[in-house]
Amino acid sequence: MLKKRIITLGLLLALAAFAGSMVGCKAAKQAREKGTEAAKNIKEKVGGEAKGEAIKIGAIFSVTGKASFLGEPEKKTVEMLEEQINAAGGINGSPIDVIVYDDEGDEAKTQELAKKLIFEDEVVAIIGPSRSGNTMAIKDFMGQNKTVLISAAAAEAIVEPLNPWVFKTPQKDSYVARHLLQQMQDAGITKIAVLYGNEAFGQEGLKQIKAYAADHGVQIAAELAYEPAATEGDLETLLTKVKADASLQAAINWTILPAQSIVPKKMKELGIKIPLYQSHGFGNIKYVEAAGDAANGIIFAGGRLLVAHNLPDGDPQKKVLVDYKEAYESRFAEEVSTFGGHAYDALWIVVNAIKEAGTDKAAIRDAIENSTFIGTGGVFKFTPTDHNGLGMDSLSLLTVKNGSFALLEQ
Amino acid sequence: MSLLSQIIQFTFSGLANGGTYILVALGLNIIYNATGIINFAQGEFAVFGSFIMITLCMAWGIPAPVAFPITVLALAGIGALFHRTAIAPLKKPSVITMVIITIGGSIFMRGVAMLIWGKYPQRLDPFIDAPPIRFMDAIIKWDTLLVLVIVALVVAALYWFFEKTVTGKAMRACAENREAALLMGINVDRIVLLSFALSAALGAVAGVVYTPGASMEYGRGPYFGLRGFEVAIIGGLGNSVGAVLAGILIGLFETFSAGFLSPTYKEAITLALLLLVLFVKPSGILGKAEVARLKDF
Amino acid sequence: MDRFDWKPFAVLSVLLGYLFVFGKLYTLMLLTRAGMYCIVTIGMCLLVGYAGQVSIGHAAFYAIGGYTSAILTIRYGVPLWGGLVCAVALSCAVAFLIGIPTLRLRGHYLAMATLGFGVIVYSLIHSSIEFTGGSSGISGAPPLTLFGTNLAEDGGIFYFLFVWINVAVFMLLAGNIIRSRPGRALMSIHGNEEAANAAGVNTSAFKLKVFVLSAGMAAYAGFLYVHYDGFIGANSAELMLSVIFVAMVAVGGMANLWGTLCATVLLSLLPEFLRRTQKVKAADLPDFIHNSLGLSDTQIFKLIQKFQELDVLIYGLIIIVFMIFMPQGIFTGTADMFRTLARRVRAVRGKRRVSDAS
Amino acid sequence: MLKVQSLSTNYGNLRVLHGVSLHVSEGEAVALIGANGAGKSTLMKSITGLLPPRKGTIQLFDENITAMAPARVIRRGIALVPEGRKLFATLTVQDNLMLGAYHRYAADRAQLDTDLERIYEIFPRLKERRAQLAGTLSGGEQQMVAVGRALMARPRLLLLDEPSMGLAPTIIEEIFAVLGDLQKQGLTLLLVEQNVRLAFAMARRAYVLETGRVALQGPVDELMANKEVKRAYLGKGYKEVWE
Repeated sequence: MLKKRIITLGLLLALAAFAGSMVGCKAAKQAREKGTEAAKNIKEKVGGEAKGEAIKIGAIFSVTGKASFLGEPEKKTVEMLEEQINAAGGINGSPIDVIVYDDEGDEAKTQELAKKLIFEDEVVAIIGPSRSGNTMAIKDFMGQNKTVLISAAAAEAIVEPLNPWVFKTPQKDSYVARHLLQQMQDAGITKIAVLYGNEAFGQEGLKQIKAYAADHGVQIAAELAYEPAATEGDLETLLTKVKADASLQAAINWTILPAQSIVPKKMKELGIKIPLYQSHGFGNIKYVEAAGDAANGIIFAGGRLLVAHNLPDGDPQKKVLVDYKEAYESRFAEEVSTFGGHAYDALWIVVNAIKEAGTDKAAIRDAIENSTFIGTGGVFKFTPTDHNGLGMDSLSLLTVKNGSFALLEQ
Repeated sequence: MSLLSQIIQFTFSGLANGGTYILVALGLNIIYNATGIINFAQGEFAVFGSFIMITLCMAWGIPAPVAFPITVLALAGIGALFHRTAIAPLKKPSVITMVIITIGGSIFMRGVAMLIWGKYPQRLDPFIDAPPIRFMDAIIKWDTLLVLVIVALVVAALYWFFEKTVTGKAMRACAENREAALLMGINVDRIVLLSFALSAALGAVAGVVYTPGASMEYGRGPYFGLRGFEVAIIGGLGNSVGAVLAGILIGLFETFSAGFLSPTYKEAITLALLLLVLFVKPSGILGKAEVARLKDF
Repeated sequence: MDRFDWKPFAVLSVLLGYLFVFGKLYTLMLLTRAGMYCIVTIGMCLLVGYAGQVSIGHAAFYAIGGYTSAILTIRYGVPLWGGLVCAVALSCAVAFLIGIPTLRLRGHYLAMATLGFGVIVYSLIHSSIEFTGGSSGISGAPPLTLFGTNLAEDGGIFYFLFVWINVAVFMLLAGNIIRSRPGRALMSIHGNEEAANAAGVNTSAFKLKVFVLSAGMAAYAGFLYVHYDGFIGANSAELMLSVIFVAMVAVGGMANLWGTLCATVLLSLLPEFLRRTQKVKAADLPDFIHNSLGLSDTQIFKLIQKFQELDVLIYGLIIIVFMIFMPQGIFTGTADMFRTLARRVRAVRGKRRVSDAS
Repeated sequence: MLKVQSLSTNYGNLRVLHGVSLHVSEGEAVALIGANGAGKSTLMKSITGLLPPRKGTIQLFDENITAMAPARVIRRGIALVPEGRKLFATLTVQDNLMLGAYHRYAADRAQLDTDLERIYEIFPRLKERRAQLAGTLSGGEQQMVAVGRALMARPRLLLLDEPSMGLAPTIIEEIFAVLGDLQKQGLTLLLVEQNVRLAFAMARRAYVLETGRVALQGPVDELMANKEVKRAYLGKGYKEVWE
């Protein structure tokens, strides 16, 4: 009897606790809102002049995990920029504090980190993530919580359909696809094989190539996917299929995986003579090094950062590109990659917007939507309907000559 | 390129992959035979082997024939260390505990590999730098042939070890019945240590034969591990001859299904084969029914 | 063991109430995710801890639940509760079909089979681009609404409450299952299958039931997940997540529901704790470090970078350390540790007394 | 030969043996009887080093072998036929027997084949089954392998833990006949048996173990006459069955 009564009492207590907490919550929430309002008031009164109070900007990159070759240069770039900006007096006198988190390439982690940045660190805007999949995981969330996100990932889906709060700095996949297809058309190539990594980047790339191939009179004879963990043998198998079809005139390999280096090597080994095109994912000299001789002659479309010194002096981007490249390379003793450039652009766009509009989130968003910026990825011209702001001309056709990047001579 | 030369090409790719899988599976078998443990960190041994070889050959410029034994010895040491630090301290491990702890070990080793060798893939020059053999339209690398020879030698050596030497038999006895093995005067602890060292050394061989002309990155371990499990189980856990057959089978099945069916669903198809074997004949393709009954499935 | 123990529930309620009122929003968000994992691991605890059946593939059921509901609600306009029913039903059906042959296996073979199943599901989700969105996942799932309130709004404080009430309900349910006659049979499976069979208990039917139940719970958690942030990606089916689920049960002490609950919360918060160590920057270091080490800024930066990547390593280490030093789980383990400590202190004191006397 | 003095052993946190003392002289056959859980098997494990004792000493001749590792104990000439036989089920009969001589394999290799032949002479049935997997044998044959395996160690003292358990009477007879012969040839035996009739038929002296303590000891004839022993271990219908 006593036992039963105790149980009932316990359950009742639990219920009461829940009910009480419900009520308490509302009160707490109100208090919280009041608190933030008060803080806001103080901020407004003091204005941007409050020296010493850092402006917090969040950053999420895949510093470790499968996509770490994206996140690592991004993180380094951002930390380098932070120091540079603060050394030059910050934004209107306030230093910036860039809080960089590592999502390890994992979507669930990205979600947690976005929450942490918005609710715990109370940042004014977020740059990153490095990967398209991770960006998609927080796209809706950023809109719901009305905070600007400037992604460093390439997929078209990030800005189409448009989310008013989400921007991206890398050139659109479709531009890359169209550049490559145009070059093929010029070279008289009509039948190709598409190899792609079976991850977000490769899957999106395939989509774009398929969408524009017909416009350029190119027929896709084979779609060949490989897993992120693909071995040499797996790729050899795929390329054997390429080799088996004598009517193929070229192959596109679209991925950010190490396969970018293995595919050219295997093609050389197997004696496949058709030209190889790769995506903008190839914009890291380490892939060229890993591919050795076989990398020479690969055609790909990419930002001009990789060939900064070879640009004509009249090029509007040249100064930005050379400065960034030299600063990065002297500091980290490694060659610059386009990925770091995407983060460079993202951070500067946010910083410029804050300079202009202050730290109000909506004001930052509006400022970005009406800004132009000469960055590493090209000349950005944002509008309320174009959240990428780059045109086809932001990309150049590049190739590899004697183990280093060069502009493709048409 | 004719169908026949495609088949030849696929066969050699498949055999080269299969050779690596066999070595990983044999490593798994050795530890299983000595302790009844499935080592989920086996794939990491291959990764470590490969990276150490790369460092020795590429960074320090040591010739491959010298670097190879050094790598194998180094991994034997790492295997022994792994046993001493992660496995030996356990007093009465259950299967679940062992599964989890070796998984923990593999995560740990992955972290260490990332810390030491970084995140970018690294490459190793081919062992035999000669023009490949052209046979019909197929290209056969000398390294592929070398892999096959090494695998054959290793398998023969292991067969001899477990069937003909008393140490090999003692190792099997330890897995069967630890207490009885102790009563025979077998130093079970030392035998188990030996099995981990041997197994890690085999993992090193797997990693080394996989890498030339290819590349290695720190996250490859689970891939090796998974393929190793498939081969070990399809061949019958603990059965070396079975592992060899299953390795060849899986290697070929994998390339042919990628080549002629769908490369996208290759992973799913190969694993479905594993499940089928587990459900229908858990003792493996070569497992004798009577042996199966004596083991705990 | 046999009687209903209300005390932990009371502690839980008070704790939740306190957090709900005074907890920081971000903490609540983290705990919401942890609560979802708890729902998975409670089911896993019944399966692994009490029925003694290892599964390294439960993330698959979690993902099946999430994807089913996401696809149905987004593409076909199915109402939320319809998504829920289909998600759980599909997951249970898959578990039933896969469970019949799988649960005949034991030990490592069972581990392998479930692992294989998990990787197959991952690879299917990952490669069926048209159907599941491939690597980009599916976004835009409608948020969970209850009595006309959007639970995910305002950072999701009500979602936190809802998830944790669910956790409490599942704890009650699991507790009842353990105390019931079938539950005692369940434990006998872990102990001695032959004996249980001899006593007229149909062990394989029980194992299957528990397997299906745990799969259903995982699917339910997946459902809660997808309607929280509106997104699900292939990573939710990844091997690593399955491994983490098993690790949570193991760290909790296998057959210990409350231990599992604690371990789940701790392990899901672990990356967060590790992240706190990440904010070190080269410039923050005092000058004497620069001087005494004789390193350039760049070199120091590189060094720090290395150490910030330690968290993978630490996660592995924690699992190993727990398994070695606290194989009985976090609860019993800590208690034992204190007991040993107390004994040692007493022994030392005793010795001192002896030496004092002499 | 073997002298055990006030031995206490724990099983986990549970104390199973409470100060057991016994001795075995060279060439003797001594029986150890007692109910289930009395600590007989624990005592065997303590002597062979599988379960190191907490207190007390074990002496073999003049050497202290307390808590010595099993591998060293067997080198000093003590072999155990464990309870439940504990064969290496997936190894062949011959491999099982050979492993019995593991500790002297390196030193004594030339001698091993002769020893093996001797075992096959003692148990001719094993010779027929030498290539068969040990786990596939019948219970009786397995017990023969277990005894043969222990003999391959060339022990001076053979410990037997429940050798008759679960075997058919004819097989028991066969095995005990062999043990009797061995004892006559000078092998010292310490025999744990539930089947007290068998044990008393073989041994000259016996110890009765009760809840971890030696309750009774003495020559077999004396114990046979003891009412307690009769009631507890020989059963009610003892007289009728035996005589």
